[in-house]
Amino acid sequence: MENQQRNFGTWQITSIMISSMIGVGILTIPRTSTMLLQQAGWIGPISGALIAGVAVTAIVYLGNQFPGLTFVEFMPRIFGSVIGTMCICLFILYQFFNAGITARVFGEVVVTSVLPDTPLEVIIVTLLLLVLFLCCHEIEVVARVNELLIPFLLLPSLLIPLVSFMNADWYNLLPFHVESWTDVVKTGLDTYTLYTGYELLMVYFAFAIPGARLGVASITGMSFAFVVYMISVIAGISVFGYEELQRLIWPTLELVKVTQRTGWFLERFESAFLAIWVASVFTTIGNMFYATIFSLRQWFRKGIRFQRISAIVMMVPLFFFSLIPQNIVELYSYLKHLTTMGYMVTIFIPILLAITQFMRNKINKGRKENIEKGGT
Amino acid sequence: MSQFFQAWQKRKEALQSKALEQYSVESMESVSDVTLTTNVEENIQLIEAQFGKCDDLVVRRFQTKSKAQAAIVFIDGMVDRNVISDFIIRYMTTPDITYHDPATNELDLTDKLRQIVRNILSGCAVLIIDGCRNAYLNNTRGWDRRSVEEPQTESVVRGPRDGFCETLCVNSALIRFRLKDPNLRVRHMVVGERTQTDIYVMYIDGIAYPPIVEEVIARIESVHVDSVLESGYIEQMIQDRRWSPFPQIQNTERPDKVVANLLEGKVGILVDGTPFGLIAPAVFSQFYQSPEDYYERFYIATLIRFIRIISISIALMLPSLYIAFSAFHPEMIPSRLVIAMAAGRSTVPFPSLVEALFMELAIEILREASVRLPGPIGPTIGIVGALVVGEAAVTAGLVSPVMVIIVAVTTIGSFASPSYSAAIAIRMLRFPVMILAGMFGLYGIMLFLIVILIHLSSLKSFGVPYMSPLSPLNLNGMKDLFIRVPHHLFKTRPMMFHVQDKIRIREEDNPK
Amino acid sequence: MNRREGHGWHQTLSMWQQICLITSTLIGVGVLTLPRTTSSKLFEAGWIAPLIGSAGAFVSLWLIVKLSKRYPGETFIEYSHKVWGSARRPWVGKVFSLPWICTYLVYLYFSTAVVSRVFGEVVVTSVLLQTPLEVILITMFLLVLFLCMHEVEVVARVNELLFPFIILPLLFIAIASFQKAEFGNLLPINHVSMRSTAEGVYEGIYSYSGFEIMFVFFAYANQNTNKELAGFYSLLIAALLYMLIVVAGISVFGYEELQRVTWPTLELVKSTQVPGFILERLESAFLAVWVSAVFTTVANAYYAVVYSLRQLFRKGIRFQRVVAFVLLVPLFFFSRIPQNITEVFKLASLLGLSSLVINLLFPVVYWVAILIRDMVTRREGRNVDG
Amino acid sequence: MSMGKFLRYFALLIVCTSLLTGCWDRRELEERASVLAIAIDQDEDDENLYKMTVQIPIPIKIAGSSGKGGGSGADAVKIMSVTGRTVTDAANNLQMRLNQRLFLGHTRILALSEEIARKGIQDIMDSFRREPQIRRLLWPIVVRGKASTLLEIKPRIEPIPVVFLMGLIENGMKLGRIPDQTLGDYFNQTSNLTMEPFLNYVEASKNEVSWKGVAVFRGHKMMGILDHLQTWALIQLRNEKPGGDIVIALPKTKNGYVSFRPHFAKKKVTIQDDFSATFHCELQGDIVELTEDLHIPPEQFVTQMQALIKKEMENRAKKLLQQLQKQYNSDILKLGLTLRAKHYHDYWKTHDWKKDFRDFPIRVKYTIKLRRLGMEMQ
Repeated sequence: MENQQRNFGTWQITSIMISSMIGVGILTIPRTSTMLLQQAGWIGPISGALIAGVAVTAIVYLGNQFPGLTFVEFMPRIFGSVIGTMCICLFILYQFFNAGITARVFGEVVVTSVLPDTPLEVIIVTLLLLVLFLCCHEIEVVARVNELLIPFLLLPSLLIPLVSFMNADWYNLLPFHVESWTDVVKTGLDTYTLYTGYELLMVYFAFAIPGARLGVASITGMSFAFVVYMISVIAGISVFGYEELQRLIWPTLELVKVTQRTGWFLERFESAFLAIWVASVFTTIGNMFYATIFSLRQWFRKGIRFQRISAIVMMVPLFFFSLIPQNIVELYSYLKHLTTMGYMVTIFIPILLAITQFMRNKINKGRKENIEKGGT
Repeated sequence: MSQFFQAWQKRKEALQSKALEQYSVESMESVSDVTLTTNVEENIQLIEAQFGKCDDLVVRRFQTKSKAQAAIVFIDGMVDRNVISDFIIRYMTTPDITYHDPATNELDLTDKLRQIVRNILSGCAVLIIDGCRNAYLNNTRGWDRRSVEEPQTESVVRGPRDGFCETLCVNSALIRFRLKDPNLRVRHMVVGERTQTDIYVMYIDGIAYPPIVEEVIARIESVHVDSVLESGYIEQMIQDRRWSPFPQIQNTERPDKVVANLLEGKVGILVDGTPFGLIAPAVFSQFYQSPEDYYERFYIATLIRFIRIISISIALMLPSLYIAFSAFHPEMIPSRLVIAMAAGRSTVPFPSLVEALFMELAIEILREASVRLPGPIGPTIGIVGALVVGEAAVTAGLVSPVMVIIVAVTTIGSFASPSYSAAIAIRMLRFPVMILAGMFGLYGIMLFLIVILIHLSSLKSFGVPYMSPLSPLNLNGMKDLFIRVPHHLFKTRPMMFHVQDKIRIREEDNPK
Repeated sequence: MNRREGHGWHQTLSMWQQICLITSTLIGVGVLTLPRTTSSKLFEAGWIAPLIGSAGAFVSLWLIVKLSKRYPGETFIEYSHKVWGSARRPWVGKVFSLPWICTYLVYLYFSTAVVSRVFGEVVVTSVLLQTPLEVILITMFLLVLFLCMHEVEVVARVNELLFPFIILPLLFIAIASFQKAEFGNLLPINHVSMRSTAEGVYEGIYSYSGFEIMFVFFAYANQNTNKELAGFYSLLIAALLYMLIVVAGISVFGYEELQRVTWPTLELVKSTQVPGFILERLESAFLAVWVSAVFTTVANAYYAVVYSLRQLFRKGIRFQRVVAFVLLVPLFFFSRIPQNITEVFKLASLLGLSSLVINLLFPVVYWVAILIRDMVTRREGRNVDG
Repeated sequence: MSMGKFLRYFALLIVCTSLLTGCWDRRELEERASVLAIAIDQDEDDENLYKMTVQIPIPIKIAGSSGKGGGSGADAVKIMSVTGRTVTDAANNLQMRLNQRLFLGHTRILALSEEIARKGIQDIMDSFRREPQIRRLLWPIVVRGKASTLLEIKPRIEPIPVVFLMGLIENGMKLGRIPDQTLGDYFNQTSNLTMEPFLNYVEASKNEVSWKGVAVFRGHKMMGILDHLQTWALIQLRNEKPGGDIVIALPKTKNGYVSFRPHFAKKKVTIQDDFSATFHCELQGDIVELTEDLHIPPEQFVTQMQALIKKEMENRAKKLLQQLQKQYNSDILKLGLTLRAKHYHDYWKTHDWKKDFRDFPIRVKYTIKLRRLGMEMQ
């Protein structure tokens, strides 16, 4: 295997994290977080962030413990080869399905709102071809692409809610009280899916420059995503009110629609927003699929050619998988199943890994101390 | 009919060549082939007799260190006076200098009068010393020459900025400067009985195909004409088909282009007194290829080539297509457009053929006029003329608005060809196509295209088919025909010129 | 005037040039009617005809190639008297070869007349309605005359250059018309008898003749090229193109409608519209481009005639030019003999029959003659030895 | 080699051609009276005469031409009517009234009155078959009442009525609501032994024209019409075009409706061994309207709606088949083509499709794939 250089800077790690997290989820988050919590829906992102935070901490810990190793490499070391292999399989499958679903959701958005007569397949295929093109390159290219696309991602996602505050009715956010805390937890578990994508760091941390501050990078990344989600939810609630939000299929897109300013050249920005949003969706899918392919490559210890061929080969099932849900309702039920699988992959496994590793360290240290003691 | 034509032509040519022979005999005979005597004054008289009463012939008499009578003869303005006074006269007169010969960089001795006269005419100073039978021929050439400037007709955005000037030795130096190859051969020839014009035939030994080189030299040798004022004389005398509208020898102002072509196995011809060099053999691709294609990256170069090809086709065919569509096949134009076009044409009193001819003629006149007009006014008049005439013609109902667009696009299209003389051929052929389109519509256009195609495929330039590498098909040459492949793929030279050393990039020299 | 050609060698025909020559001679006016003629007897399965026809043509072409390989660098005219004559009495060969050569030349001569007449009819009935037929014929002949002024290598190069103009429009039509295709029209394929298959192939035979010019042109083929392969490729290209056109015609129109249209391929152009293209109704453009295909067919055949005459009389290029000019006058009148379109088509199918005779009979008879000669000489040789 | 060859023979070419005084077919744009549309009616007075009406644009009146402005768009076209025994006869009579030569290369619409269509139009179509100027892509249309009314509309959106009409049909075609029935298709379908033709059917009022469905033919004779709902079912089953929105009353509600917009249609025809045909048609589309909230979970909503639409479409198809088979006995579904293609020996040879189509058992099965619900969550 070629020697991968470890050259991801802190900011590159941050941008990979941000762009993997912010994807199609932002289009629905005002609705999902207000479903149970109603006007206090903005608590959703907070509780989601808390849940995700635990897992991120675990991943950062692992990253520090195994510098220069991806999870494909360190998993067997912790769990042993049998369970490790199972976990790797699970991880790869999850990323794979997630990429397919994300592509499909984006296709749905485009077809519903902007290009109603274009076949869905065409949109998905073009998006996947873009991803394929990315997958033909080395991993450092992924980092650079993410870094360059960050402004395309942050600007609209911050600008749109902020501009729409003009139409905000702040009373929609009141009264400030929480009905039941179980709802908070439930919403947290729902909104936490918006933060998924951080698990990719288990792959990408391995390429951080020695001495890069992983903790800082992940905290920055988390907080960026958190701020974006928070603002979107607040904007959604304050502009529409939570009752109306329940009826909107893509609330954030609707936010764009109500944002109209006189004196601008253009009106109705949703097409432009979606066009720019391609960048964000592309990075999300691209990172996921790249992680899938790259993990495979590492697993089989092959070179870049293997990666290219397998990217092409995997693209085909991915495309058909993304077409499986018959309609939008089914799509959301699939998404829900995937989330369940996500708990396993993105929370359970990292935490378990970290704990095991921690324990091992403890034991090792203890043993070492014992040996030292024994020596004296 | 054809018999008659041929007989007529033959007689005409015979007459011409006889006249030419006479000329050459006269000018050769006029300088009597005598040798010099040992007497200075006699010799001076001999020389002066050759020139007749010629006021720019300077004869400076002086005494050498050894007290011998001497004279120096030269033509005013063609020599470097400093060289004569400092290095000939001072060297010969100052007793301190022990050196006996003039200190010029090129020195020759002769007693042949004819040679002396020829050398005087080409800027030498001839030193005659009493008692010496031989005269010194000193190279003191040094007239005012134009400095090397940017070429006017073939400017590029990226690429060297120097172009040929009127002086042969400078031009050949410009080539040598780029091509430091000892195998570069330069053959000197003199053509023109009266002008005695120097010509360099250049080729790279070991690349150029010897029969082609020999053919070029043989053809130049067979040129008997009294004067060669520009390389166009040579070009038209030695090309394969003198009646063809297509240039079969390429001309250029750019030394880099000459060098590139020499490296492809072609032969360069430089003529004294003109900044235009010739390249033979030439093929059709000269119409749209520019040296810049090789300097820019190949995507851009290829794209630009396609644009040039399109613009050449536009320049050739657009007006005739307009005529064909509007007068013969209006069903081909979309219905909505045809109504608008009919509306535009409803006031025009002429058929579209006349309309097109009229506008094309107007544009040609404008173009010719703007070339003649003094520098800064030229373009202005061109633009004003085009705008005002076009607008006025439409308003007056003389031409339809579509026609104005067509003429404008055609004119611009004809300028996109990097070779001026090739573009002229296209401009010229446009008119017969228009006439045929006016007779038969698209059928007529196709008839004429086939005629041109037959003619093109019958053309050969020094044995190389004009349409190669397209016909005969040569896949190796296709790399540089429409697309320009990246340089690293030009592993061999184009085969159609029968190059000797085929390899351009040696694999073993380029470790990966 | 007497300028040397430079280091001019006469270039021999490359393989690609041979392919271009054969293919562009094959593809001519026949294509315009091919979907109708082939489907008249074969109905839905009309597209089989070009395949079978070309396979038959290949057998004949293969024999021609073998002939030319036996007498390398010699044309039909040159080797004929060697085939028929004996070494002792050369006049025998000359006399006996004359009928064969004459038949061949007369056939080619008339085929040029008919092809140009058919093309004239197409142009006059569909695009240039007011223009007299004579004008179309004359312009076409003048073009041919102009080509006949040149040497053989120019003919090859012209064919090479015009090749894309012949292939591309056909491909374009076939592909563009598939958007209107109803593939159900192509089925069923298995309900015609062998007899009607043969008839169907015969109906379109006119479209696969033309390669007989290679009796002459193979003499100039580069000796290092594989002539059989050139013949195979060119017939393959032609067969595939024909098949494509027939398939397009049948699938767009259905065989019933095909029987009713005079120029089905032209109607194909008419019934397709290229979305997003500036121009509509491309049939005039198609016919204009098609001039080149017809031109190559007519010119190659006529050139073969003129060139053969030049060889027969052992004269130079000047003779060829004069003959080309002189022969055009009767050609013009011959092409005007058919009084109406039905007669033209009748004549065309007659020509198809004679092409069948020429293409199959000539090579076979020649080979039989050669084999007999060989046997005789071998026996004589043995006798001498004995 | 002779030098002057090129010039000499080129000169010869030019001289000869110009001596032959060329330009027979040269006729400038403004010298052609471009007929944009032709309407053919029965003459009111004489049963045996046809009345032909043509629409010719007046270029100088077209707005935007040479910047002069078109004035009122109302008289941008000239409409002329003539009578004649045949179409060519009428065209002859028309030529006598025109200063320029008639040019049919731009004829886009051929309007036929219903009266004529019912009598049979074989004689009319013959001249259109022979004339090379006529495009195969022009649209023949059957008009309710007088065909000339179609040319006399004043749509105001476009200065030239035919351009408006073309836009109407083209747009309908693109949306997949109006079948693209060109003259060439009509020719093919009349020649073809397995199918029957149909043409678009419109109704023109004073200023407007509206598409009403298609006129079904048997041979060259019009048998009757299909309304727009049936036509949409027809083009779903025949052309795989989606047709228009489907509005269905919601069961168990007072006045609730649901609207379904098909985006893509796919069909497959299978012939069973007992010689009955089944059309499988798959429609993909979105819910675009739901006037009354059903208060059921989305999954259930989707399945319910799919079943509802399926039932509705199958009903419509059944009605369509009923009409085509029993009433008109005209196979415009291209079913005969499939039969001939796939069952030539065992069915086609032994049956006379023109008669047997009436009783051929045909079933239609729809599959509805509801994809999206619009910007609303439900």
